Amino acid sequence: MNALETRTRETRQKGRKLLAPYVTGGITDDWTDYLRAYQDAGADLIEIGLPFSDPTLDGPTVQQASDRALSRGTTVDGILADLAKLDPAVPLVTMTYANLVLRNGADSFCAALREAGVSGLIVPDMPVDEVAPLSEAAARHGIDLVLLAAPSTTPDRLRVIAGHSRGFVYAVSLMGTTGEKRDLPESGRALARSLTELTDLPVLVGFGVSRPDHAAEAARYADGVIVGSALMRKVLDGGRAEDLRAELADMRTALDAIAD
Amino acid sequence: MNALETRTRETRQKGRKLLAPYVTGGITDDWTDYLRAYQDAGADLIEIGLPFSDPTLDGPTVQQASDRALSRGTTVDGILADLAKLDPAVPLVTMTYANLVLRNGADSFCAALREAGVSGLIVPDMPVDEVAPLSEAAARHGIDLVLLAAPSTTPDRLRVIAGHSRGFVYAVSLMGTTGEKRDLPESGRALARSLTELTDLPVLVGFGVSRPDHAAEAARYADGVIVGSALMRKVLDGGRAEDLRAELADMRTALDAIAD
Amino acid sequence: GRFGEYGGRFVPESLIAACEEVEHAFRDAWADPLFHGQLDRLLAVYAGRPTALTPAWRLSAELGITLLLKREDLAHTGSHKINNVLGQALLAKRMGKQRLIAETGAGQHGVATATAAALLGMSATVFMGERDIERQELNVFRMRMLGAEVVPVGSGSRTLKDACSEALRHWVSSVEDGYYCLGSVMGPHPYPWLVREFQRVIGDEARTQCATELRTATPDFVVACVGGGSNAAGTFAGFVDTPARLIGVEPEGGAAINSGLPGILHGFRTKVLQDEHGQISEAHSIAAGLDYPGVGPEHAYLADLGRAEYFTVSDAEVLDAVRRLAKAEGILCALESAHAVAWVLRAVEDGEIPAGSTVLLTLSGRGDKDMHTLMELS
Amino acid sequence: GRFGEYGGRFVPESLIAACEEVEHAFRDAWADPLFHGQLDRLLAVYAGRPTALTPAWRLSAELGITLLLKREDLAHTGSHKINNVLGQALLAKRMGKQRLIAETGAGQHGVATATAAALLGMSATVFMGERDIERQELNVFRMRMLGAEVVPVGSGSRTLKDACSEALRHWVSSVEDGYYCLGSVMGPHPYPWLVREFQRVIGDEARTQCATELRTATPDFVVACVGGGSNAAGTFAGFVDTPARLIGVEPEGGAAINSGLPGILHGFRTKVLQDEHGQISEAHSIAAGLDYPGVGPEHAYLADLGRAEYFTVSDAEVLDAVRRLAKAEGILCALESAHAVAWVLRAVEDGEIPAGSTVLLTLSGRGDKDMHTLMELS
Repeated sequence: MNALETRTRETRQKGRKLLAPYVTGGITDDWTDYLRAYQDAGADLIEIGLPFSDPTLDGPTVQQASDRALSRGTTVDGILADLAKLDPAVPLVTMTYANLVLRNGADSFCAALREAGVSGLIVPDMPVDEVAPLSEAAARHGIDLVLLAAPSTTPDRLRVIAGHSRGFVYAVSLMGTTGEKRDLPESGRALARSLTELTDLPVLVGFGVSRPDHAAEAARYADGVIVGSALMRKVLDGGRAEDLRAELADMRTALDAIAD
Repeated sequence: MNALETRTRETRQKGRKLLAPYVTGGITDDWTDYLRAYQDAGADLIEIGLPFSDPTLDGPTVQQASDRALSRGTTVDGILADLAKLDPAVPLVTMTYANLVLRNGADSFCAALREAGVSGLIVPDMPVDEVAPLSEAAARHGIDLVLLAAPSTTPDRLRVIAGHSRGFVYAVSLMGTTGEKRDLPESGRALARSLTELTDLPVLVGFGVSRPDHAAEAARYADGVIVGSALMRKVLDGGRAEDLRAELADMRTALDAIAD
Repeated sequence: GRFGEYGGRFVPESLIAACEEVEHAFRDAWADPLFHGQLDRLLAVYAGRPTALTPAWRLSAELGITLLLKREDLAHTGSHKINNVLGQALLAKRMGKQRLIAETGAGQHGVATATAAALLGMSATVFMGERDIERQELNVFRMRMLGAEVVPVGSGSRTLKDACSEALRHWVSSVEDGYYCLGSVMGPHPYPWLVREFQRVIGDEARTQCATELRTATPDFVVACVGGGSNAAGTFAGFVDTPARLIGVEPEGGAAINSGLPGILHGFRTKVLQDEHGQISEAHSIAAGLDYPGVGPEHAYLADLGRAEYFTVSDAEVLDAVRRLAKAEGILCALESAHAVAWVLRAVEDGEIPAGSTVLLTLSGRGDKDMHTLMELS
Repeated sequence: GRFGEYGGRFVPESLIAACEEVEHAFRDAWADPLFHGQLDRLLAVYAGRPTALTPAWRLSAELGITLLLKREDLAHTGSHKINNVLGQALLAKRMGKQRLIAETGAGQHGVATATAAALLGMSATVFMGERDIERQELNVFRMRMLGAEVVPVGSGSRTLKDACSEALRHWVSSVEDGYYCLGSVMGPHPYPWLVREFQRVIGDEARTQCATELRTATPDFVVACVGGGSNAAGTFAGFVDTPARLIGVEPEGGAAINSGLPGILHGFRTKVLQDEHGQISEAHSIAAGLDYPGVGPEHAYLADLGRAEYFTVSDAEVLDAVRRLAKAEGILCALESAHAVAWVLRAVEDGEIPAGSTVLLTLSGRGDKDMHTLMELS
């Protein structure tokens, strides 16, 4: 059991709901300030997007964030170098697309992650059927490869995904792309419950968790939430680290209220 | 034998070469002044174009003249009314296209010509094969229907054309449309000679007779010439009746020099 | 060449020999199996014949009839014009001519002529009114890409009828090496007959295709648009000996049969749009290919006989028909062809076509060329 | 679905079920004679198949080879795209889907999809980059005339690759009633296989036609342009078991096989144009339909195997090829198809194609859509 999964299981053990905020790496010069702010606000792990030119599973907000980061000259190496300078109190999980992972081979990619202090990896366009070589490389370097499950995933596949995922299982709450939503999608509930029955891995709900009450609602049937677009919208609109901290702190409060 | 043919035969008889200038009817308000000028310059007959919207055998000069006349509101009736007011010393021959001739029937068309004092008619898009009904109508009203022969006309057809033509035979000097030429086309010579062998009708050469020396040259192998575009070019360029008289007088002189 | 009182050869004497040369060459070629073999092969391997006969499934269901579309829009260059030019170009070649002369309005016949010339290694001179050149610059460019010379015609109304006149004038001066490749069932004899014969492949194919597609073997109605009328003439030729009602559809603003008077234009006697003085009027329709003040003489004759019937539709009906056919069948037809569709739509509505009828409709061409016109109107 | 190391199904988990649904439906349909019957009838009576095989007589004589052109330009909508969309639309209908989702670059696949949707009474949503919408407004208008919804894509480079991404995103959120009608031999399994099967009609027909046209029965060379590569895949499929050399021709500025590196884009592993960091590059070619940074996985595989060879030609060679084909054969082909022509012209010159060779070349589409581009360049 690697750093990420150790932390997610321990946190659940304590009766605390997991809060996993997202930031696109390299979105600003001092983007790692957002990481510190997330940590201060009570994040249990932080998801860092490695921007890709063609993010097919992301909605407009994260697309825009990726484009902005890339147009600033952001590279994977640069982001990892920034991360390596930190000494975060929470596990870091990178999220990116398959082409960037395989560009120089899965093994060297995972080695670089490890080097930078990253302990988890999410690759949304690499479903469980295609994941074997990457899984092995990740395991070799102590990286937990988190797999995603969707409302359309069949029970048989859910079992396989739950069996192969490490760190936690990412329950995609809806049939769609990332992005803020007015209401928390209902389709996440059944998915999270099915997963909980199949595995003792923590299950985190993502996609469309946009407000504290969404987080609270999702936390009733899952072990935690991933919050991406709602935060990145603020970043794109010029929000400073302090603003993001406050935003996330509200989520933390809502989650803690549930756990009580 | 009608007025036109009587005159053409008599003129030839006298050893005089026939000079037949052309004017587009209705080209100006006082277009009949050109007729008087032609007469004064020594024309033996005058050809008057009844303008048609689609003059397929005419080159740019006569097309332009037709368009200008039509855009002034010129009609066949108007032209004939103008002619009826004259008392010309030479035969008048109208030239127009089949659609105008047949619009109200060949008979009424020929009757109207006669009424206006016209004695000849040329319809270039009505070849001998199609001409029978018009021939009869023309004969009925004392109009000489002049037929055209071309360099491409076969000997058999030449015989038929010569046999059916009245007034004179119109020898088209070239394969082409009406219009000024730098040199008199050579193809007219053989045609005129063939016609002369086939008929005792006067043979007039037209198309491309643009200058006094052309006229003189054509008159060496034919009984006379028809001059159209060269005159109409001057009219379009604003030439007054007096200018046209002078122009034509030079032709007359050249012709008379030959006849001497 | 003569259809009742219509047709004939009203050309300057200078062109008589040339017309006779074409007539003799065509009679000779049309009786020669080798010529048919050459032409049939070109039509098949080059032009894409036979063209499909498409049941208009959804429109048929909506209208309560069986509507079959003869798809000339699928022929090479995008319309039935190719049938005629391939025939004439082969004929010209057989006559030893090196150059094709043609008139064009919207540019379809010009493009087809340029195409046939390129294919057979001949040169092409295409006359086109200056106004049409402005309106159809794309087709002008296509002709030039194909190696043809496009000659602007600045006389008269600077449209198709003037281009016809200019082509005739040019032919007079170049009968030696030039062959006049006329675009429709018009002009002096033998053209109306010759072009119909080259276009009868439409009707002959459709006849055979209907025999397999329809229980009744032949349709109750055979419908085609009529400008000069070559696609209609070719279609009708396949069905003239059946009980089918033959329907030609003219544009309201260019309806020579419905609004014209007998007259003579461009070498033949027919019904012509003209004023009280006998001056030729311009035709006005949304379909440039139908903007001709005359009509093929055989159509005038068939109308007098009553063997074919001619109706008119308005520009508005035509636009509606284009849109309905596009949405119902996925076919963007030419504005010309849409005249036939428009009539069917109206005739079903007013009972002229009874429910359950079978209708063959020739789609003479595709609509790509008309997209700019349609865009401007929408 | 997997071609050596290429292909696969690299899509979000949310799309796995949808891909599997398509795969199962296709396996079922493709084994069903009734489905083949439906499709074959549509291809014949609607799309105009078989398309002609035209001997390029004059060009062959000039080049000293026998050049045969497979005329996809004569198919309905003007290119081979119709073969694929009719197959997929019938499949979608069989699956109970009411709506087709598609991406388009130059607009050809979009128009074909809109056409199939209209024909079968379905709706169509077509994603198109904002830059392409500006460049191809005529095709946008055609799609709308056919009743399709065209959705502008403003992200990324606002061209085809972004339209592909957006179509995938949209499909995720509409798998219930939406069917993703992919335009080339790309995308997640089963698409590369399924599209090739729907396009193999090109190769199968050509194989039969070559057998009657050539003494050698099969050609020495089989040539087609490659962007995504569907017309090439369909053509090659008919000749893969013959000794013919299979040649794919890429644009110099969009040569995924010649200049790309293995990578994953839009759901499959293939050769992709990308920078040193793995970010996808834009392709740049005069032919909008070849402006895609990836290539069908089977082509990447055939290239690795050496069973097919892939060459590049420059924009200048392509323009020259368009003009030469137009003037020699009277065929205005699409800029895409002209890539194949350009390679043949060069390969004869440099001896790659020996004198006396027989060459089959697929003309994937007609050039009407490119006239504006050509006009601006001349």
